[in-house]
This record gives sequence, C-alpha cells and structure tokens, in this order.
Amino acid sequence: MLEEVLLAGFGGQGILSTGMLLAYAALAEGLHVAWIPSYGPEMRGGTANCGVTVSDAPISSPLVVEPTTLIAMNGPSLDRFEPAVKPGGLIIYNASLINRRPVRADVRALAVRANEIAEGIGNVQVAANVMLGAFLELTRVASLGKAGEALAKVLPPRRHHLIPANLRALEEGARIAREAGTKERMKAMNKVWGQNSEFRIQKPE
Amino acid sequence: MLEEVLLAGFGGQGILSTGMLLAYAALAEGLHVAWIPSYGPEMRGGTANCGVTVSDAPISSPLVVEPTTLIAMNGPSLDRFEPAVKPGGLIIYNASLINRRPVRADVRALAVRANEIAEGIGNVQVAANVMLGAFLELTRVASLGKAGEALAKVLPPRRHHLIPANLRALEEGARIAREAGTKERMKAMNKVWGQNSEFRIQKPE
Amino acid sequence: MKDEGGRRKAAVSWRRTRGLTDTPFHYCPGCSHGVIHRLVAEVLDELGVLEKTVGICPVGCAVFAYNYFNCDMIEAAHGRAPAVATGVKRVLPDRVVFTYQGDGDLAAIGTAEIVHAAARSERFTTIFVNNAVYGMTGGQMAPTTLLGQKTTTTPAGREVSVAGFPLKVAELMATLDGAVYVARVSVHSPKHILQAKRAIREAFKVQLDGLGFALVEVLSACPTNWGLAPPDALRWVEEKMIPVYPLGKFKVPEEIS
Amino acid sequence: MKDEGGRRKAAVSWRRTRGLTDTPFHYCPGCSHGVIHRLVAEVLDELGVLEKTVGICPVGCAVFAYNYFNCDMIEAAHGRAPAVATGVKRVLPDRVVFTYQGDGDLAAIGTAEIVHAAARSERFTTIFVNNAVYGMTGGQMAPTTLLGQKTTTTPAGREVSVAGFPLKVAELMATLDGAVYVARVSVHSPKHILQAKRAIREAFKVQLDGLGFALVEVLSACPTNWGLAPPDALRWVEEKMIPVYPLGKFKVPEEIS
Amino acid sequence: MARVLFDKESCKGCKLCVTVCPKKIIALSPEVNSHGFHPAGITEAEKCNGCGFCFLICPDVAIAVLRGEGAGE
Amino acid sequence: MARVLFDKESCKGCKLCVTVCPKKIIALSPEVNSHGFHPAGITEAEKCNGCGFCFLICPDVAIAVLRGEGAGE
Amino acid sequence: MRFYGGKAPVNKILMKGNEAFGEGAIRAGCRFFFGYPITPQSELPHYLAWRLPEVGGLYLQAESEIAAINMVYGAAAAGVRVMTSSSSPGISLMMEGISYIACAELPCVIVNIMRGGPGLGNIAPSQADYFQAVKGGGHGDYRLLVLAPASVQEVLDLVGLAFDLADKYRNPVMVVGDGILGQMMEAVELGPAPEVKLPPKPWATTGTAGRKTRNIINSLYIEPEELEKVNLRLQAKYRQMAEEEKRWEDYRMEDAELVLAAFGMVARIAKAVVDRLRAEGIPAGLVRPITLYPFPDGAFERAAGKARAFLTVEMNAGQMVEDVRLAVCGRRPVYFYGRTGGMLTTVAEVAARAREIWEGLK
Amino acid sequence: MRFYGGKAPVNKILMKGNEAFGEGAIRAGCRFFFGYPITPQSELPHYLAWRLPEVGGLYLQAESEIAAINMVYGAAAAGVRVMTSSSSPGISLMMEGISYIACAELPCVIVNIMRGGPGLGNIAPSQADYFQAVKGGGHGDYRLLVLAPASVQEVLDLVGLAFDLADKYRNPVMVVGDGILGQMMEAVELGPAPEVKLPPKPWATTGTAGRKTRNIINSLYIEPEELEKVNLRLQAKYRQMAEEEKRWEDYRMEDAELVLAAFGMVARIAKAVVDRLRAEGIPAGLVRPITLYPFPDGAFERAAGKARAFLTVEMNAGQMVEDVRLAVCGRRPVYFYGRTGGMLTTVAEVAARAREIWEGLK
Ligand SMILES: Cc1ncc(C[n+]2csc(CCOP(=O)(O)OP(=O)(O)O)c2C)c(N)n1
Ligand SMILES: Cc1ncc(C[n+]2csc(CCOP(=O)(O)OP(=O)(O)O)c2C)c(N)n1
Ligand code: SF4
Ligand code: SF4
Ligand code: SF4
Ligand code: SF4
Ligand code: SF4
Ligand code: SF4
Ligand SMILES: [Mg+2]
Ligand SMILES: [Mg+2]
Repeated sequence: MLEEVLLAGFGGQGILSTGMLLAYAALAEGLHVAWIPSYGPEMRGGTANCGVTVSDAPISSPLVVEPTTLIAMNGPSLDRFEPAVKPGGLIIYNASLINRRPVRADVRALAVRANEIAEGIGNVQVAANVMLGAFLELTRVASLGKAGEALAKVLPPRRHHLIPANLRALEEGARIAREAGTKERMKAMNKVWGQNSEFRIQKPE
Repeated sequence: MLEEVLLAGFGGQGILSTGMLLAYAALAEGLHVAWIPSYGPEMRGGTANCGVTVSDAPISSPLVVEPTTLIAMNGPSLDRFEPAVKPGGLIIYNASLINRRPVRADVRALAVRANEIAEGIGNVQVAANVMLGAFLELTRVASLGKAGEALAKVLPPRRHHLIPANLRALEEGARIAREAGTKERMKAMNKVWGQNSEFRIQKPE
Repeated sequence: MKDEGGRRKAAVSWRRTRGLTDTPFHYCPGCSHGVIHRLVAEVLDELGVLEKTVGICPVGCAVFAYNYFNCDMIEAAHGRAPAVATGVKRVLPDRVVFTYQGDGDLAAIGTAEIVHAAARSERFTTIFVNNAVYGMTGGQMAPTTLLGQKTTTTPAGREVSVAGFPLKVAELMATLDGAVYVARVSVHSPKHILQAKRAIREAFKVQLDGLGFALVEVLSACPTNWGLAPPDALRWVEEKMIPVYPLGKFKVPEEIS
Repeated sequence: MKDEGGRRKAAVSWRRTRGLTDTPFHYCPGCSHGVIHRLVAEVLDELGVLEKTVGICPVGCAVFAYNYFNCDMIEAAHGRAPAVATGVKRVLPDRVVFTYQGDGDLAAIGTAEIVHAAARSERFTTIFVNNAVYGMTGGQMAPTTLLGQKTTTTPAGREVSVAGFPLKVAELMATLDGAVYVARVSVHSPKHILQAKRAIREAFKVQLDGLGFALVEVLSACPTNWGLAPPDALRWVEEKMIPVYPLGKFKVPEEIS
Repeated sequence: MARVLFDKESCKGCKLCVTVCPKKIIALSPEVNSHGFHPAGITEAEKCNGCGFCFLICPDVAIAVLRGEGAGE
Repeated sequence: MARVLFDKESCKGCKLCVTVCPKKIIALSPEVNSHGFHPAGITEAEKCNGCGFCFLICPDVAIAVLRGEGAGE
Repeated sequence: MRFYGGKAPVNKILMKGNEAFGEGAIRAGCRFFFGYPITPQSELPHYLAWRLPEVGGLYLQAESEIAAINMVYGAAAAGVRVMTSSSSPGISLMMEGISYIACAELPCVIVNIMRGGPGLGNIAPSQADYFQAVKGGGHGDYRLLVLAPASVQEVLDLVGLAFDLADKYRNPVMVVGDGILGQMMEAVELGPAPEVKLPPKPWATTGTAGRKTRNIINSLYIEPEELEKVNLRLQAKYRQMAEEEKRWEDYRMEDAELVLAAFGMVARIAKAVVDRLRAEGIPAGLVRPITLYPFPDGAFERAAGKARAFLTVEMNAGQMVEDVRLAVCGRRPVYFYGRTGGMLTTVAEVAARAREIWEGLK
Repeated sequence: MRFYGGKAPVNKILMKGNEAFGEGAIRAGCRFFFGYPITPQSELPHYLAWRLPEVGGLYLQAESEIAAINMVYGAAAAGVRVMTSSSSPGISLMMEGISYIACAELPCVIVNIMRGGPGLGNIAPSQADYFQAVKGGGHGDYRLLVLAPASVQEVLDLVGLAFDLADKYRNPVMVVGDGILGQMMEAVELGPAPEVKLPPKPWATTGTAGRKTRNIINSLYIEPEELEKVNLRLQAKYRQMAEEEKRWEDYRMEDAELVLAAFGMVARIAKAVVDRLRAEGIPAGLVRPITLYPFPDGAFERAAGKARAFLTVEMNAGQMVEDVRLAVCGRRPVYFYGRTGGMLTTVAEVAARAREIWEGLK
C-alpha cells in the first residue's frame, strides 16, 4: 500500500498544515509516513504545495511526483499538476475556486465547494480540511477519528479553540464524498495504486 | 659542476644582495643559477641567509642544504651551519665578528676580517662583498669582472655611487684569498664537489 | 501601460518607467522592494544612463533583480556586491554602477565589503534596503532587527543580552571619509516615497559627478515576515522603525547641496 | 629580573610583570608591540585575573603572542579573533577574554567580525594595534596607512584615488551602541605609555563589570616597515599619525567614568 | 482630468492604494486574478484628482495615473 | 635611591631608552650580544633618578628600575 | 488502517529532518549553536533558537558563516560540545576555519544540508559537495569525519554519534544531508534522552586556575619539522578512523552481482531500484556508505568478489564514484549515473541504466 | 666560467618566481590585479603594485581574499583579463567566490603559492592544496583548469597560457606553485613582449549601449531543470578540456619500468632521482603533470604498459596519488612518498624509497 498525496493551492490556504494533519493521522494508524513541502525563495505569496506519502512499508523517496491523489485548492494547481496524477488516480478539487472539471479521463475526480462549506462553518481557513475529510472518506488512509485527534498536534495551542470548526470541516468533507457515492469505486481503484511510482523532484514555483 | 653557496649573517649585513650579486655574475658567465632567500615571519631583525646554486646543468632544487661553501658573516651563522657543510667543502668566515675557527676537520676554512676591511674602504655595508671577492677568487665560479659589472643590476640606482666601494671590496677580498695561498688546493677540491647533493628545506630562523 | 515615447505627450502622468522590464515582481503583496525598484529605475531612466548602467543584485529577496532592472546586471554572492561593483567600476570608470542590497546582505555578511568600498570612496551607488529581517530565508533576525522584535530566530523577541543592538548603517557609514553621500529614507507614504526618490537621484548624481561613494538606506516593509497586513506594515515602519532609524541626510557633498 | 614575590618588597620598582612569560619577544628592535604586550600583561596581573584569562592572538606580527602572555591563549585565523572570543566568552562568561589584533587583522579582513562583536556588545576587551601597515607580511598598505605613506604596495605613497581614505577605527566603533568603551592611545613616550595603561585597565574593568564591549586602539611604531630608526619611528607616531588619529576617549560608560 | 488604470494581473491585492487614496475611491474586487489575488480597481473614476498617491505606493507598479493630455489616450 | 638593571641578552639596541632618559645616562655598548645587537647600559649609575622612563619605553622589557627598599636587592 | 496489512512501530512522532539535527544535538549534550541562515537548513536554527534556551543553552546568530565557524572554534576551545550548520555556499565560506579547527584538533559538529550548485545555484537537493567534505575543501592535509544519514531517524542517531566521534578523535565531524532530508517530516522514535557522559577536556583553554601549565590552542608551527610532526599525528588519527569507524549498510548484498553504491536520500531510491531489479531477476544489491570519510572501501573490495559490475548513483556529476573506483581498483567496471542541479535521480532512470549495464555484461 | 664545460643560454635575466607570475600576467594583457597580502607570495603584489601602473593598469589591494575574488568576479564580468593571487589559507577563503565564477563562466586567473597547512601552518613550501585545486574545494560540480609550473621560466609561460585558456573556456584557471618557486630567482628569457589578441567578450556586462539585449552574469537557476542544463554545459566543457588541454612532461620515459610521478618543484627533485637511479642501472622515468586538471591520465595509462610500478612523490600526505591510481586503474602498484608541513622531499629519501620498491619487484 502506497499513497502519494499532493496538496496544492495558494499560500495561506493551509495546505502545509493539512498535509501534516494527514501525516499525523496516518502515523496514528501505525503507517509509515513522509511529508515534504515545496520550498523556494518565491514560495511566499505564491503557490504552496506539499506531498504526503503514506505506506505500510518503509518509504524510499518522500517526493510526490506522480501523485496517487491530487488535492487541488485552486485553478493554477489543477492546471499544473493534473497531468502528473497517476493513471487511475484521484483528483479532489476545490470547486469554489476552480470552474472547470479535470480533463483527464483516466482518473477519478471529486468536486468539493470547500470555500463555501468552510464559510458555512464560519471560517474560510478550514477549507483545506474539508478537502482532507473527503480524501479520508474516499481512501480510508486513516480514520476521521485519528485525524480529529491529530488536530491538537498540528494546530498551535493558541489555535486550539478552532479544533471544533476543523472537526466539522473534516466531517463535512467526508459527508460530501460519501454523498458523491464514489467510495466503492475508489476502493477498487486503490488496488492499482499499490506499486512504486517514479520520483522526480518537485519544482518550486 | 655544481656550487651550492650558503650566505648567512645578521639581517642588515647585505647577505641577500651579495647572494644576488653572485647569481648575476655566474649568470653572466653563462651558467645556470638559482637564488633563494630564507624567509620567515621572524626574519626581520634576526638572522638572514640565502642560498645560491650555480651549475652548468639545469638545477633541480635551488635549496642549499649541504652547502659546498658557507659564507658566515657572524657567529650564530657559523654555529648553525658549519655542521651542514659538505665534506670537502669551504667555509669563509667573518673573523671581525667571529672569534673561533671552524671545528670541522674535513673542510677548508678561510678567515676574512671583513668588517675591518670594509671600514677601511669607508663603508661597513660592503663587508659581505669582501667575502664574495674571496669566494670568487677561491672558486672561480665567476670572474671578478663579471661580478663588478653585475653590481649595477643589484644595487638600486640611488646606490650606484657606491659601486666603486663595492668593487674595492670584491678586490680586497680576492687579494686576501690569494694571499692566504689556499687557491691551488681549493681548485683541487672543486673536483669532489661535482656531485649532486641532498636537499632539505632551509629552516627559517 | 507601456511608455514607448508616451512620456513626452503626458509628462505629468504616473506610469511604468522604461527603467523596468516587463517582468512582474516576485515579491510578496505589499513588499516595499517593488517601490524601491521603481524609484531606482525611474532615476536611471530620467538621468538617461540606463544604457551605460551595470547593476549588482544581492542575495536576498531582491536576488532576481536582474529580471527587473532594464540594464546589464550581475548577480553577486551574498554580501559581496560592493566588491563586485568595485571590480566593475575600476574597469569601466565611465559606466554607472550600483548595488542593491538588503540588511542581511550589506549589514551582516557583507559588512567588511561595504565599509571598505566606502572607505576607498568607490564611485558607485548603493541602495541599502533595511527591512529589519532576513526576508528571503524565512524571517530570521537581521543586524537591523529592532529590540523586542520577534523573528524566526528570536522567537521571544530580540534581546540585547543575546543578540546585541540594532546596527545603524547610515550613521556608521557617515563616519567614513570616503562615503560622501549618506542618507536614510523611507517609502511608507507617498510623501516619503518622493523624498526617497530625490535622495536616490542625488546618490546617482554624486556618482556621475565622480565625487565618491554614495549610499541611500531605505526603510522597507516586509509584511510577510513581520506577520502584518501591508498597510499595517507601513504603519510599523513609521511607528517602530523610524524612531530607531531616524530619516535624514547624514552627509551631502558641497558640490550637490 | 624575575618578580617572584619581590613586588611587595619594592612596590615602586619597575620590573617585568608576572603577566608575561620568560620568552623574549621576537619583534624587531623598537617595535611597539612589546610595550603594548607589557601593558596588557601588567593590567591582567594587577587586576588579579591572569588565572582566569583567555587571550586570543591575531595573525600578524603578534601571532606568537601565545608565547608571551602568561595565561591560556588561542591563536585565531586572520581577522577572526572577535568571533573566536565570542565563542569563548559565551561559553565561559565568568572568564576574562581579550583579543589582541593588528590593523590588517582587525580593520581589513576582520572588519565584519569586530563590528558585530561590538554591536552585540560582547563582554570582552579588544586591544587594537594600529601601526599603519601590515607588519608581518612585509609592509603592505593597511586600511590605516596614511595618505602619502609609502609601503610595499603603495610604492608611490597611498593615493586617495586608488586606495581611498585611512580608516578611523575608534571613531567608527564609537557609533555602535554595543561598544561601551572606546579609546585611542599611543605608546610613543613614557607619559603616553602611562595613559595607555590606564585606558587598557579601564577597558578590562568594563569587562569585569559586565558592561559590554570595550576597545582600545593603540598607535604603534613599526620601525622596520616604516624604514625608520626606532626613535624616529616614535617621532613619526607623534608627528604624522596622531594628527590623523587623534588620541582620546571616544566613549566611556558612566559606571566607570 | 485624470485617468487611473489598474493592471489586474500585476496587482497582488495588498490594499496599499486603497489606504492611501485621499478620495477613498479604490477598492479590491471580489474576483480573484490568475494568481489568486483580489485585484484593486477604481470605484468612482470621476472623483480621481490625479494625485498619483496610488501609483507611488503600489509595490507592483500595477497602476498608471494619466493626467493632462495623456489621460485621453 | 634607584638601581637600573639591563638584560643584555634581551636588549635589541633600539636606543629608545637612550633617547628617553632625562639624565642622558644610557648608551649602547660597542659590544654585540649573541643576537648581534649592541645592548644598552648605564653610564653614570649614580645619576639615575628612578623615573622609570627607560623601563616604560623599552619594547623588550630588558630594563628593570628598582627603587626604595627594592633597589638594594 | 485496518484494511491494508503491515504496521509500522508506534510511539513515534513526526519530525522534520532539520529539526532532528537540532534535537539530536541537544540529546548529545550540545548546548551551543552558532550559525547563519541559509535555505534549505533554516528549520535547524529556527528549532534551536527556541529549543536551546529551553535547555539552558545558547543559540547565537553569527554575522556570517565565517564568524559562525570561528565562534565554533572558540567554543570548542573552551571545552563544550558545539555545532554549526549551513548549506553549500555557506560551507564553502567555512573552509579556512574548518582547516584551522582540524589542525588545532578541536571537536565540533558541522552540518551541511547540500543544495544545487555551483555558485548560488538553487535550493534544490544535491550531493555535489561530496569532494569538498571528504577530500578537504580547505587547504592542507586535513580530513573531516563525514557521516551521511538517509532518514530523519538516522539523523537523530548519527548526530549523537558525530559528537562522540568528534570528542573521541578531537576532530571536526561533518554530517551531510540534502534539502529533502532537511525539509521532510518522518516519524522518529525519540525514546528517553540518553545519559550523556561528556569526556574531560584537560586541554581546553578555560583559564589556568587549578592547572600548572598554560593551555594553548594553535595551528601555527613555524618550523617545518614541527608542522610535519603535527601532520604525522593527524595522519595517524585518520588511519585509526579508517580502522575503527567505517560504517555502511549492505542491502541484499548476499549474492549481488550488480552492486549499486549510493549515500543519503539517493540510497533510498537505490533500494527501490534494487527491489525492482530483483523482482526482474537481476541479482542487484546496494552498498550504502554511512561514513563518507573514512570511506568503507572494504565493503566494496569484498563486494568485488561476487560482483560483476558496480553502479554508483549520486545527485552530482560523479564524485563518490572516484572513491568506489579506488576501492574496486580496476577489478570490476564501475559505472556512474547522476543528476545535477537539484534534479533527483528516479527509480525508473536508475533501473534503466542498471538494466543496460546488466545486459552489457552478458 | 671558462674552466668548467657546459654553457647555459645567455640573454637571460634573473627573476623571482613571484615576480614572474606578475610579469607573465602583464605580458598576457592582464591589467587588473586584486589581492590581499600573504606570505610566501608577497613579491607578486609588490611587483604589480609598481609595474601595473607603469603599463596603465590597476593594482588594488582588497580588504580580504573574499573581497579580492569578488572584485575579480566583477572585473571579469566587465570583460577584462584579471588576476588574483594568494596562498593556502587565503585561497580557502575564496572557495565560495571561485564556485560562483565557475558557474557564471567568467575567465580569470588565480595563483596559489601553497604553504604548509592545515590551519595557519607555516610559510614553508607545500603541495597540500592539490585536492582543493583539482576536485573543487568549493561547493558544487565545478572544475578549475589547474597548471603547475616547475621553474621561473615556466611560470612566465604558463601564466600566459592560463589567460588564454581562461578565455577559451570561459573558466577560472588556477596556477599553483609552492613557496620555493615563488621565492627563488632563476634566469628567464623574456624575449619581446608577445602580441596579445584579446578575444571579444560580447557577453560582458558593460552597459547595453550598442547592444539589443541585456547581458546578465549569474549563477542562480532556481529551476532544477535549468541548473542541470548549466551543469551539463559545464561538464561538456570539462570533457573538452580533457580532450584538448592535458599537458605533461615525460622524462626518460622511453623504457621506464619504475615510473615516478611528481609536479612542480618536486618534479625537479624527482628528475635528479631518476638520473641517480638510472646511474645505478634502475630504468626509472618521470611523468610530470603540467595540467593537474585535466589530469594527464593518458600518460600514466600508457606508462602502465611498460612500467612495473609507480611512485608518486608529493609535498603532502598523498593527494595526486589518487589521480595516478585512478589512471593506472589497478594494473600496476602505485606507491606514494611524501613529506608534509613544509618539509621538502630529498633526492636521497626518494631514491631510497624507489630502490626499495624496485627491490620488492624482483
Ligand atoms: C553565503 C550565503 N549565506 C547565506 C545565504 C542565504 N541567504 C540568502 S538571502 C539571505 C539574507 C537575506 O536577507 P536580506 O539581505 O536582509 O534581504 P531581504 O531578503 O530581507 O531583502 C541569506 C542569509 C546565501 N545565499 N549565501
Ligand atoms: C587568510 C589570511 N590572509 C592573509 C594572511 C597573511 N597575513 C598574515 S599577517 C597579515 C597582516 C598583518 O598586519 P597587521 O594585522 O596590521 O599586524 P602587524 O603585523 O602590523 O602587527 C596578513 C595579511 C593570512 N595569514 N591569512
Ligand atoms: S519576504 Fe519580505 S522582503 Fe521578501 S518579498 Fe516577501 S515581503 Fe518582501
Ligand atoms: S615588522 Fe613592524 S610590527 Fe612587525 S615586529 Fe617588526 S617593527 Fe614590529
Ligand atoms: S490618483 Fe489619487 S485620487 Fe486618483 S485613484 Fe490614485 S490615489 Fe486616488
Ligand atoms: S497597491 Fe498595487 S498591488 Fe497593491 S492593491 Fe493596489 S494596485 Fe494592487
Ligand atoms: S630610571 Fe630614568 S633616570 Fe634612571 S636610567 Fe632610566 S630613564 Fe634614566
Ligand atoms: S629600550 Fe630596551 S631594547 Fe631598546 S636599547 Fe634600551 S634596553 Fe635595549
Ligand atoms: Mg532584509
Ligand atoms: Mg599592522
């Protein structure tokens, strides 16, 4: 089992910490994890992305080049990384900011209006965790419960009052994924991902 | 033919430029020459020495470690370098400042009261060239004439008025060597010097 | 919005200078580097020297300045721009040479180079961007970081007992006989921006007149690493930085004053 | 001439201090380094801190200072003594730490290190020996070489247009908030030597009181590279150097003044 | 007469022009540009006095203020 | 009462003590020491006032000036 | 993760590689850090800037890498465990200081999180400072002990080892990683902080109080005879290191006929390559040097018995391959595959090159 | 000198090695020198300090070696021939700058008059910076072209060549010597100053006037793909150097069975050793690399045909010997003899070692 998740969006959308949340949740499930940010002198104010690798075996390279799942928080991220997704992979995209569907025919796609949902929860900052909720529901890489528990590790103490909002974000995302009814097909797809992938360094934007 | 001359004395006794004069004179004779100063952070105010190698073949190492001739301008130089002189070699020492004879039995020695002679000429600075005159007379490495011509190259223009005094110094030195009557024996000795010698770096004092 | 000769037609307009290329800046929103770039570029254009100018970029957020200034450019090693500029100017004394340096670049690793370029009175111009922080590498303390200021390497705020006092570069440079023009300006308001431009112009005039080394220190906002919204960052410049780094001309040669 | 308790018996005598080892100096005849060594050693002895002192030697003629000062010593890389001293003092804040540096060492290659040690107000003492020349390497121009002064690398005399202006270290250091004691003294006459000793003592007192960074610039004769007989060299200090490098205390903390 | 032009794609939504405009006639758009920023724009163009403050403060040279003859271009 | 002692071997003959002595009672010896220097020495010991100038100026700490009780040692 | 098999040990926490360098140092009893910021190692100083004061230590930001390494020199001379870190250009600036530290025989730890070069290059991962680390980028015949961890856990472990070796040999130790190792988070088991027994340092310059002789830290020996003695002592030390400290990991080497050589992150990719080749029936194996100096040449010599060819894989233009060639000494062909400029070698590329070599052997 | 046979060519003047570096540069059209004093190369700056102004050039004393190398960077970017010189510790300080120059592909000449190391060491002659010069002491995969003259005459000649090669390859060239070569005087034939044809440098940053595009001198390539391209271009250049620039001297190599390898001053001693061994009937020869990079490995490969053993002699603890081993590739044993700390190897010592090896071969 090898999941290579690429989370991408604008700086400030909470990409890095959502990736970390995923890593912590998977760690709590007893899996091997690796998290790596894109870094660059221009990262600030521009795009941000991070890769999370989850595996039941030791991880060779933590770089996510051909993601099994792409979580795209904005248009440029979808444009840039859609071609890299592994055939048979998954794309979860933020339909609040992206007004096109992925064009790849060989991947599964789920649209999540993450910004609206997050605003509904009362905090647009939790949008990325809505996406994570959907991802966890579809892939079962970790349980929502473990992700919820991990929030305390990822959020600095002065942000712990936001834990309830983040929990709701995870749940809302999961609900949407369930409703999208893709779950069963996704589970089937997981089988083809169980191979090693190619590694290429992530270009800093 | 290989002459390896070590000139040694106090800083300020003109050791380096006398060595250079020898080198220029030998060069004018069409020989290969190499000149090398001892150098060190402490050279200033302390002792100074330089090595001059003269040969009819290209010179491998310019370092004079086992000199064929030692020109010792003061006591410490004689003390320090006497043991290094090649068996069968020559020591010319400044009897104005050195009140002992060399102890080595396997070398030739010539005492020159260079300071007194130089003072007689009217300039104590030319003492080292008195020694050189004696050396040239004994070894015929170069003619006095060539040495005299080379003075113009070694002395900076503002010192050219001292050329006559230096010429006299060379001549006086040569005269003393002649009078010492060692010339013929010295010439015989030259034959044994015609071998390659050992090379060891010169310690800066 | 390109210029293309339009300037004559509408001399009073405000528009992008020919001194800048078309490449958009990579700086963060509200970063003052952009304003300072524009001022330098405008001055070079207005002095008519773009074609004979060689600029030296620092290592710092302005590391890509070679993409922006519309003249020949050299990317120098961190802190060494003044040495590189010395090499260029000594070879090409009739060209206009400037360095553009941050406070990590100039006031930390490059201290010796700037002090000695000034002492030698090298005939180039230095634009010194003081944003009280290492911008590019993620907001570490700079020599110019204020006491109490939190940075990634002074998480509890800069303390004198550990990290000493902020370095006042303009004051320091002004003690050097070879530094003939030294000014400190700010770009936190339109008025100050216009003043800053005048100082930058004077600094280049000093060079054109062969009078010696000129340096303009520009107080600059780094909203990202200060953790402030851009308007708040400009206010921080005014309220926190200027009291420590007073604006003014520390040295002006008679010839241009 | 050894001390060995004799000092109590003849308190008014002038004799070799315990602060120096027995090793004779390697300096040239008439070189002021020897006098400055003696003053530092006397002060350390008189303050009773020899056993808790760590000295840092420069690269320069004083490179062998570890043979002379009767305390623990570290030989630093050229110019980096202030950084080494910082490392020592931060680890051992209750020890007395000093650097002894020449003008090539401190004012050229080591400019950044001394400026920042002072800016951080490191609690050590720097003895800065300004002899207007690189002594050890054969008399090249130093940043402090006077205009017109001939050296092996300014054979026609130092010219402003090529080599810029002499660097006034005490004045420069005095602009730094962290430099709490800055004085310039000379050792060209008995009177000045006594004054110099008082300044050196104050600089160490500043350290003992934990007040911050202290520096004493000492004008020093290099007869060898100046090409002057020692008495003439001292006269040259008085007549040529002091007008460019005025003596005085540039900064004295209230606590000790 | 003055005309203010905003380069939507260069704008990074820093709001400095908004705060600095003496006429308070600049605002960020609710839209985002291709870099994800809400670009600034003019709300009541006719009130502009051509002071150029917005131009001066803009770190991304995203504004042009045309005055006099040039404004008609 | 003052006694001046010279360490002949440490002296480098720089003459600074000679120039600085107010009593003009120091001179270099015509002899050389083992380093080739003409060492300084006192000419009229009884004239010494113990001022210590020679000690102070000597770069090689080659002089001691004993005063008071110490001078008798 | 109930529905996939396989479990990794728990009781682990996630940590960035750069942070692990910092925490590893603290656990080793290091309380002094002097450094200058540079990407991609910034998290190391960021971490120590709050963590060191917490344990009573000192984080001091130097005005440059040159100042940093000389502060390290001073702190090491004063007798404590001390560390600095930087990335390629900053390490280049330390060359003089490192040569001094090596000659003065002071123990310290230097971290190089290598980035793309030469020049300013970029901040992408690289291994192009191998030569500089192992052949002495500074002047003179000195050597660093060089360690190359390949995971965040190994960072923690090797940093501790680095301090011990530094003290054992009174020699600077360099720990090298690349930007990925520094930036990535992996699970690590911290366990209880180890008891650190700091060795006595009677040579330290701490003031003479309580001692009969003065201590002097020095690298100047004006007499060639003296300096040669120092060099002979250093060389003897390096020989001892070669005898006692060579470390490496063999991976599927029992019967390997095609032997890959790689260190650090690249070794992890090389492992995946070995697995893939084995799956295809090619008897591949990997030797992963953990100490780059002393180089584990014995491992390669031994491997040369069964091996038919070697393939060295590096994120550079071919550096460690020279040491592999020196070890193999012409007995078998040694090939090289590398990417530069921050490009990472991929499993597919390396496997393809390996297959090509394998075919060629037939 | 009538009564001894043998005559050397006349029309020669005596010159110090360090001065020959300076005069050689001037004859090559170099008019800019930036440097910082250090023994044992001081006569070089002293010479240029008066000689450069005489020919309309500039001698500028920098505040440090770091400033010097970066001034060189600027002057080279501005399109002129430029030189700096230093000795070991000062060269270490230039490592970052040299890496930048190599990546930015700027031509310049750097002289290293090596001294005893590591650390402050001493000022006695040494060859202990061989690794630093040829393997890239700075960060990243760059290479210098490295030349090693063995006489004052050759200094003059090779400095000229250095400038030509720097321009040909747009690459920094290092010329290395030791303290003896720098300090000694030998006779040189200056001859008439050569006509220098300086190549056009359309890439130089001289202001855009008369040009359509801006020139940019840079070593920053933030995209790994771009930086890899730069590296591939550099590597291609190094391969071209390897094809076109390898230089060495064979001495009595026709039938040599015991092959000595040595460069610089040591090669002169090695020649005397060869003569002595030949006189004893041992068929010795010498390969003297003149370019240390590119290393003349072909000469050794070829020699390995007839040779039964190699003996590398260096004034260090064994550095070039690795390149000899790589060239010989295990076909013949390669021995090493060296002295460190400024001690010079002697003819007797080396001959003794050589005899030992020769006996061992029987
Ligand atoms: C030798 C070296 N050391 C460190 C760095 C890393 N570095 C890049 S930019 C920078 C500091 C930037 O700060 P500043 O000069 O203030 O510019 P700003 O980004 O704030 O504009 C540093 C330390 C480097 N590239 N090279
Ligand atoms: C890195 C480095 N550069 C240069 C030198 C050579 N060097 C030794 S001492 C010195 C300057 C000495 O001058 P100064 O500091 O004024 O001391 P002084 O000898 O005049 O007392 C220099 C340049 C060196 N040892 N190391
Ligand atoms: S980090 Fe700061 S200085 Fe750098 S671009 Fe962003 S705001 Fe500007
Ligand atoms: S060279 Fe000058 S500074 Fe050095 S010891 Fe001699 S007189 Fe003193
Ligand atoms: S020119 Fe002045 S008034 Fe017009 S929009 Fe800009 S700031 Fe407002
Ligand atoms: S100042 Fe410029 S970048 Fe900022 S919001 Fe206004 S137009 Fe946009
Ligand atoms: S103590 Fe005074 S009077 Fe006596 S010898 Fe010395 S200088 Fe002269
Ligand atoms: S001052 Fe000292 S060294 Fe100089 S002559 Fe007098 S006793 Fe001798
Ligand atoms: Mg900054
Ligand atoms: Mg000096």
